[in-house]
Amino acid sequence: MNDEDLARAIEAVVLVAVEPVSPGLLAELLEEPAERVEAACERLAASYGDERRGFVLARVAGGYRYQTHPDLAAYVERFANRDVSHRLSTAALETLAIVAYRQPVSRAQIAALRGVNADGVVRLLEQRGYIAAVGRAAGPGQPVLYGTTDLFLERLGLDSLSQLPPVEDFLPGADVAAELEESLRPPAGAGASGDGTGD
Amino acid sequence: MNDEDLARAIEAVVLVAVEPVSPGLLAELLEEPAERVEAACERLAASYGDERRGFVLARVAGGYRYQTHPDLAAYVERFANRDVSHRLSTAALETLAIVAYRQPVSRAQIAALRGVNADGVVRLLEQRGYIAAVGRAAGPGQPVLYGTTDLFLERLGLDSLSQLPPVEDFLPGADVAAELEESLRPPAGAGASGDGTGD
Amino acid sequence: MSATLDSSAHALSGPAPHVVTPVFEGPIDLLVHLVNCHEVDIVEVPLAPVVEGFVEVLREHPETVTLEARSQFLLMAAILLEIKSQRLLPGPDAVDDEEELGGWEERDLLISRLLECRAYSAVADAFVVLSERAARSVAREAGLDDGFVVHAPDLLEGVSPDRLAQAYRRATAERSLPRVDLSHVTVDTVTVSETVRALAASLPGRARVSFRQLTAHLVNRMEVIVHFLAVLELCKLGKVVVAQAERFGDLEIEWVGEEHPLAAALVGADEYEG
Repeated sequence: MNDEDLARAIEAVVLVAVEPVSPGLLAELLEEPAERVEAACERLAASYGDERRGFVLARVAGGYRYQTHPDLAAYVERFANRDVSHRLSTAALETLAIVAYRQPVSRAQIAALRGVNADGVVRLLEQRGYIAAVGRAAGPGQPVLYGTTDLFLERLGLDSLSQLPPVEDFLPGADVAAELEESLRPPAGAGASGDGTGD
Repeated sequence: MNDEDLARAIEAVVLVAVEPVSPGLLAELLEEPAERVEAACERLAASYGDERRGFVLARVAGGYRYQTHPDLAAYVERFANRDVSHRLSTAALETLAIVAYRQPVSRAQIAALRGVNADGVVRLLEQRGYIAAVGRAAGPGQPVLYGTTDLFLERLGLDSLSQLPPVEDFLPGADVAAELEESLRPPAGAGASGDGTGD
Repeated sequence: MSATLDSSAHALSGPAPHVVTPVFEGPIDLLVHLVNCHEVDIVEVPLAPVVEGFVEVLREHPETVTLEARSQFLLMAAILLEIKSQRLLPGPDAVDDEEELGGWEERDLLISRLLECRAYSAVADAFVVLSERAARSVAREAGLDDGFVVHAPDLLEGVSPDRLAQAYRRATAERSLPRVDLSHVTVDTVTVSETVRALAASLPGRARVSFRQLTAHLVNRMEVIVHFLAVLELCKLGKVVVAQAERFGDLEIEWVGEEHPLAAALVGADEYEG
């Protein structure tokens, strides 16, 4: 692999990584000596500095990762706080309630229950520390499962989840949305077509 | 803000975003006109291309986000060990196509078009987050109407629905239309063959 | 079907395909209009060049042709096909316009549906290609750097456990969907499956009824077509027998299914051949 290809591959892998990527892991992936990889990372980091990029390739906890340049912190903070409001929206509260009562629960399950995509709300609740990923579901896609956090309990003044007020859980399973929809329809044949031919 | 600062700020914000950042949001955060922001994004994207970066600034689902360069997929896949098992069935894909081009559309309309009950497939697509309920039709029964989601656009790598391939590219040719016409003619009309559908 | 069968649907929002045939040269919507007014004899118009012109214009002006216009194109091609096949059928020469329209609409629906289905099935393949290509480019998901605090006030302030329980009941009990303005979209207000169910509830125990009687109260054409398809479906399921004394004559419909309308109503209603 030539230097350019090596640098590109490092950029790609580090970009998608959530945790810092160690030179050792990069070396293994790219089948190159760790020293060469590390040198390439350092060159990349230096070039981002020279080019005055908005991001840096930082060496953190024994690995490399992309971070925002410190002098752009104000914008990043503004972005992170962009939807700060003083109260949870109805949608967010309902989503939190679903997570609280049905945990562990996936985003798709929340979306199915609420009838709308819940990703943004889930992320908001996660960023605020009220819910957290608690595992992954088995099966295709292995979706992340969410549960509530200690902070959530604390803010609600509860010692444990068992203190949540009981609710009648009349909607079992993952087919909730479909069932609900069905139940909201007029009974079959009861003039649903509005044709009034019968009777 | 000069061009360089604008580009740096965009780089920083898009780097920390977990979903595509619209030019509108960037404009708001950076207090610059959306047109200027968009132009800066396009310049950035082009420069990454010129510099043969391992990542791209992609325009997807109405916003910008960092993605790995497609030709580095092999390394990224090895690293991320991504699950490719969630491929959709032909039935699901065809249903997705119908929803994409006919949205908002009800399950009954999908079923009528596909000629088979579509409930299971619609539920699957909804659970995967590719389609979502977008409202209800007026009239009896008030069936739920479905549309595609941003996730659908993201998975197809499209910026907006207008980038869907034109459906006419997939229209059957004249021969098929003539064939259909032929096949739908009742046998009783055999006397009227030689009608000159061709030539 | 999203396009209505009203003449208003024939007005195109994009460039109309230009068709050249021995007896007619001009936009396809004009051709449909003229055929409908009997100004041009459809029998004299070869359909292959019409369809070719149709597809060609769509290919040449993909950027200016809206999705709506495309479905209208489909519809018009189907209409022409259907009118022609109707005209070619042996039958009484003097068929009044009303009945002729009634005759081709049902099959128009079928043909346009078939054309559409084939297109969507090909689109599905294209989706696979697109998504495979897109999957080669992986998005960053790392999110916010460590050290950035979201300076949010406590959003749970004032939220009691009881309020949370209420929110849960609300979220699970009434699934309120946002209403969208659909005035720009033609939506089947009555679906075939609903109509099948309604007919399965109302027809048993009733004497033979004519299609005309059955649909006399209906105001819009689409509803009549939906009823026709529902009758066809019940016929296919063996629940009704349909008799027609003469071509273009009224349909006589008789329930021959079991006398348990609910059981019939449970029959999947959308399984007629596509």
